[in-house]
Amino acid sequence: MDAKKTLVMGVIGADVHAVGNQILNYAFREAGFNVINLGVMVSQEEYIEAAIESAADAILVSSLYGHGELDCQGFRDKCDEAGLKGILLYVGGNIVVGKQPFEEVEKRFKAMGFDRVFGPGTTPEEGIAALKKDLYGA
Amino acid sequence: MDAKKTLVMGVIGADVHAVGNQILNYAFREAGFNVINLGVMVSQEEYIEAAIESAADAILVSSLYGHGELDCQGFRDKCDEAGLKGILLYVGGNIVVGKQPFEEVEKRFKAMGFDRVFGPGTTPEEGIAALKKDLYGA
Amino acid sequence: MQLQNKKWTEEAFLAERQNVLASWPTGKGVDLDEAIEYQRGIAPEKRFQSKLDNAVKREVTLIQPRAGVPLIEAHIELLRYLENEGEADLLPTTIDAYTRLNRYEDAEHGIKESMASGKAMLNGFPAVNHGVEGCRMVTSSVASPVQVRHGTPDARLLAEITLAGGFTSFEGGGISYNIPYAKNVPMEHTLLTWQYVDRLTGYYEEKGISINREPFGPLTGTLVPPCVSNSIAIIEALVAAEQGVRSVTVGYGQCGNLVQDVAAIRALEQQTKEYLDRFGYKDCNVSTVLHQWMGGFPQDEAKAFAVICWGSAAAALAKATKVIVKTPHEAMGVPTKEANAAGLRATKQIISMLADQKMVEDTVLAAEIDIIKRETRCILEKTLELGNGDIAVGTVRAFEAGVIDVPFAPSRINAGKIMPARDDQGAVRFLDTGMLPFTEDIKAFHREKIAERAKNEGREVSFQMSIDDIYAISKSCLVGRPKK
Amino acid sequence: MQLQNKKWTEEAFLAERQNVLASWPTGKGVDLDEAIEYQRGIAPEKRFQSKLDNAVKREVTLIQPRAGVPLIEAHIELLRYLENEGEADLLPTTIDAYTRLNRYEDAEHGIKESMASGKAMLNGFPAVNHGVEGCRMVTSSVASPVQVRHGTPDARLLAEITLAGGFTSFEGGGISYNIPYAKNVPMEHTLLTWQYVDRLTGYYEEKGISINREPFGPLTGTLVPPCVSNSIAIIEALVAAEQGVRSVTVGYGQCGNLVQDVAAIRALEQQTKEYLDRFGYKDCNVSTVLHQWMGGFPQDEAKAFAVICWGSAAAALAKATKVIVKTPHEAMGVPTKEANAAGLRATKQIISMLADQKMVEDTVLAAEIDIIKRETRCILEKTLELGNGDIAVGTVRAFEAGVIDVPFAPSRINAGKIMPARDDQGAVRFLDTGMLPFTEDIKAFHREKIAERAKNEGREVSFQMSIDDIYAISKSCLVGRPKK
Ligand code: B12
Ligand code: B12
Repeated sequence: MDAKKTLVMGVIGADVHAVGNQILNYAFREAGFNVINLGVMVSQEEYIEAAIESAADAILVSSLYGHGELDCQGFRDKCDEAGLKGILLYVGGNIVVGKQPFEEVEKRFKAMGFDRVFGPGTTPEEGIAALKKDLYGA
Repeated sequence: MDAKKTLVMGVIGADVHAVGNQILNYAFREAGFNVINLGVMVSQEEYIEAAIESAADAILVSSLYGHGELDCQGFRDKCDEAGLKGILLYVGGNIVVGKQPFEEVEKRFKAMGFDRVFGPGTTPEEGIAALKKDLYGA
Repeated sequence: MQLQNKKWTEEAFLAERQNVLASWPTGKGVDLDEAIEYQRGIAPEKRFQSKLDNAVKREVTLIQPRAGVPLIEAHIELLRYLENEGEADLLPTTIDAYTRLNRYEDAEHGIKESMASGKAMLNGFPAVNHGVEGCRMVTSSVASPVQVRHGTPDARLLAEITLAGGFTSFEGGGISYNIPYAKNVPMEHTLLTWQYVDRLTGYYEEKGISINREPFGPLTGTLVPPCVSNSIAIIEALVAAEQGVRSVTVGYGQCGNLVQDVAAIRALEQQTKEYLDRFGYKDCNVSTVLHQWMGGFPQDEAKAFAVICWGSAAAALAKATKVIVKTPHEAMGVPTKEANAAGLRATKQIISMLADQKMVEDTVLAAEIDIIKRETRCILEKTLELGNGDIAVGTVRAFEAGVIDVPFAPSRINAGKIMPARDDQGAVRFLDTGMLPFTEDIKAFHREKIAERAKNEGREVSFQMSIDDIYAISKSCLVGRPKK
Repeated sequence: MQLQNKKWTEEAFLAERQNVLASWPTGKGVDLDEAIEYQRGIAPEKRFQSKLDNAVKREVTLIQPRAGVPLIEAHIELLRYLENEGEADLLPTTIDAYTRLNRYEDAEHGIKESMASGKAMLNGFPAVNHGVEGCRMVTSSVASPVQVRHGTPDARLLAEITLAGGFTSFEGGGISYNIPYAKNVPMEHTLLTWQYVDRLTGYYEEKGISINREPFGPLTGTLVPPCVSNSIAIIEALVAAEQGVRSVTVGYGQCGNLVQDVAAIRALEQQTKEYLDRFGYKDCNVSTVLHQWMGGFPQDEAKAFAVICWGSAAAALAKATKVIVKTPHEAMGVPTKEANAAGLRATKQIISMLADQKMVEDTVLAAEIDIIKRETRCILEKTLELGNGDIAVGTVRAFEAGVIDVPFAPSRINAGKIMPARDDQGAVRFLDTGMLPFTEDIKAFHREKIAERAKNEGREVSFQMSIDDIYAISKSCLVGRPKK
């Protein structure tokens, strides 16, 4: 593996679900990543600022409370505008309102510019495996 | 109300479900009927014999174990042949295999010549009310 | 043959075998020596006895569904589904109602009709008709041990074929597969046919093949007081052990009051061992099974899940070795495989969440265990007395005398003099103890319990209470209270 | 205003009201005298307080869902469905996430979008925007009492509008709607805003209108040890009572070990009364609520039903006054009304079947009640000490000092030094007691409990245990055991 990669992570919008965030933070560190964890209630701007400041390799957005689809709109464009063109963008959690077929949800979020979309019940290991693949090609 | 009406009842075929039968027996007696209860594992012939012997006003068939549709086939014809033309014929219980829409089941059993069809969870009171209507017009 | 509780001689057994195997063509397919070698090839993790013994040791509760369809392929598919999607630990093969009555011609017709129509025309798997090879296809196609579950007064041929067919457990007994499942079969007859089944099992055991036997605990499934079902389970265990059975799972159908249910399982386990010991069957392995509520279910599936879960909780807290699982379709009809698996998964969740929890024998639980044991002892000792020390002979006389009596049974040889009803906490007590040989203090205990309820409900003690209790769970309650 | 635990003068309260009502146009719609007369017209059976008091007296457990959609008609339809098809005894109105943050503009936008699209674009009912009349349409359209449920640090305007709108209970408190629901709101601030809510409630009470108040028991819903949530509930009860509240429902989120859950509810009830008495609030009515498991749920609906049922059983056996119900969709997203009603019906079935059963305080349960009470006393006494006898002031300092500490909270004003983990029976204990002011024997108790588990699992005591426990229930277990 190459040098330590840097991740910016947090829970977007007015969302206060903190448990998954704290566990992911711990798991990503344990897995050898450099993690900037912004905690809960993070705005798009805060992610982007932190990513620029830390020269991050990826932004990991969590949304649990149901407003994820609203909160994530335009995120990729904002990244592009801020000079983060092509930065790896993940989103995960209970990202829509209600129980919906995951395939459709995934499609919508991919169309919004997210590289990977993770549904309810995703384990930290799955996230780590994807990051290793996308960041180290492993 | 007129004179005591006579009912022949029992559980048809190879069926041993005895609980509902015992309760219906008790309830019909309490409601003032003259009841000939044949118990469980009753053949079509046994119902008919008992009905002729007692000059019954109605035959009440129970089936719980799932083979009701097979066991009831040709019952009305047998009644007709035995000289019980027009005798009131009820069937009730879990009369088919599996969970099926009641409307369809009812249609099939009515086509088989049953005057009334009662689904799972029928209370004795419902049976009694129907009998009073059909036998006393009340 | 004259009934007595004595191990059949090998000659008597082998002579009888010829008649049994001749009763239907597939009987010819059974070669006992070959069958024993076949069974010897079945790995321990696919055997009931070893999986149960292991569960007893680890104090965990295994889960098992009921399921059976007429055709072999469909049945294999069903069992695999329940194992994979239902997370079942133990598998069943429920036998159809014709086979239970030895009506193999009708079963054959049902198989043909099912093939022709592509629909299940029998309510179970006709194992006799499918023969040894058909059974082996089933038992060898799944990863878990498979048991025969039925309700057959004369199950001799069924046992011959299924044990040769690789099943490693066989449910039933001379009492428990007669009284709830037959109208007019003499008790001597079923005790003899089941001695045959036990002797066959014992024969395998002698050759080093342990086959599990399971008396059917719930009987009529409807307000059966624990002492009644426990007494019958213990008798069937004793009779089986005499014929050489060494792995017995005694069963109980959940009544619904947690303390009583846990007490019933504990009392059952303790007294089964006590009686087996007393009669010298010291090397018999005992495990227990709790059946989730066996009476009328609510029609609503969410409510049915609740009944299922409450049964699971009772099993887990009692540390029953296994639990037999109902489905959300129970009140409606034979379940789809999806409904069956859903019942299993709900059960698994409860069992796992409660795996490390246990009810401690504090005063209340201890008192309940005590009363069940005392009642059971009254019944068993009187039965032994009636048989002059022979429990099999005593059983025949006990039924004649109403000393053993099962509520709401279809059988005419059952006295039908007792009447159960719930007390104010929902435990099943006696409204009428009939001819049960109880001591005066036990009778008084029940009178007081029922009177207490009647008082709280502001009504007289009457049969209406029992009726209300029969409907209660399907109407969301445990105790059938009068309408306000 | 300077924070202290002292009833606000009427002048101070009325002065503050002007600012509150001016913060959004619908505030003008509140006329306190008219509102009191309106509330006086609400029949007792539609009032939380009387329905709860009655349930306390009869020792029954009422059931209540969570539910809220943005538009008035749809919300009424939803509540009626839950009342009729779900058999709910008490109704909720869950408030959307924008309103919780006083972002009424965003809520307005959400209402418009919902109208335009015909879909729910907010995750709850924006009661402030709908105003007094909108609320009255809701509360007058259903047969059951309706409560406001939210998670709002500053709920002053929400309280004004909803109480005038005919709601008869209001959830939340200065601690319980701050620490789990906010990132950076000072404790002084929320204690003050919630004193306002309590003072408003007390004002109604003075006029003879009893409004029920309910501290939010489960906090972060994730392995919260009973002493932590009980301490917070008791503080919020004391603070509310000082402002004149006379009907308090203290709450607790199920942990999963039956003995601990029953003990927690009993301890909570007893100590709330004890502390209220001690500080002279002798006429305050106390009831209890158990929340079905508030942490991560299994995705499978059958398994989710099992979690729901186990929570219902705990509530029933603890004789909690009410139980807040989850749905089979919990792990996936906001439930459909059908899923919500299914959770309610399963709950009702369990509650009814267990209505007449109760856990007796035998030795094991008594010991668990005792440990919870001793822990809670440590926290409360230290908090009082820090505030020189003033519980409100003490609370601010207790959070600074980590004397009160909530696990996994998003709030930065929470110390976050404690770490919970389950013991070998699944009870929630402390892996790390942080700065909690426990006596040495209590600390030793927890060390031993965790060590016992570690030993049985053959691993070192570590944070990994807590992580495994967080996932355990969603993976079917209670204790997160290491993989074999
Ligand atoms: C208790 C029970 C048993 C007991 C019966 C004991 C006994 N001998 O009585 C035991 C355990 C022995 C048993 C065995 C079997 N059972 Co069973 N049993 C039940 C159960 C749980 C309750 C039945 C009951 O007593 N209900 C209470 C009484 C009061 O209600 P009831 O019987 O429904 O009768 C009332 C109404 O139906 C109505 N009614 C009935 N007949 C009539 C007629 C008229 C004219 C009217 C007006 C009304 C009416 O009024 C009655 C009084 O209110 C039901 C499922 C359920 N309902 O929850 C399954 C059920 C009936 N059994 C079933 C089956 C398949 C069997 C078995 C074949 C297989 C097995 N599981 O082992 C064997 C059958 C053996 C045989 N040859 O018959 C199936 C039937 C499937 C189907 N129809 O699709 C059911 C539905 C369970 C299921 N979902 O699989 N069973
Ligand atoms: C605990 C909980 C709460 C607690 C949160 C405490 C806290 N501050 O943390 C409390 C009670 C306060 C709460 C409040 C609310 N909640 Co809540 N809550 C839950 C619950 C039960 C568990 C969440 C949890 O901690 N899970 C455990 C952790 C470990 O898992 P996780 O959060 O899912 O995170 C994992 C994965 O999702 C994944 N993941 C997450 N993000 C990402 C990102 C990437 C890149 C990757 C790879 C993976 C990944 O990895 C994480 C670790 O494994 C869920 C339902 C559930 N899951 O069972 C509802 C749930 C999330 N809540 C919900 C809602 C609606 C709310 C409220 C709006 C309303 C309410 N019920 O009061 C408020 C929200 C307030 C707000 N402004 O945010 C809904 C969301 C609905 C939807 N999406 O359709 C849910 C799904 C419940 C439901 N079915 O209604 N909640």
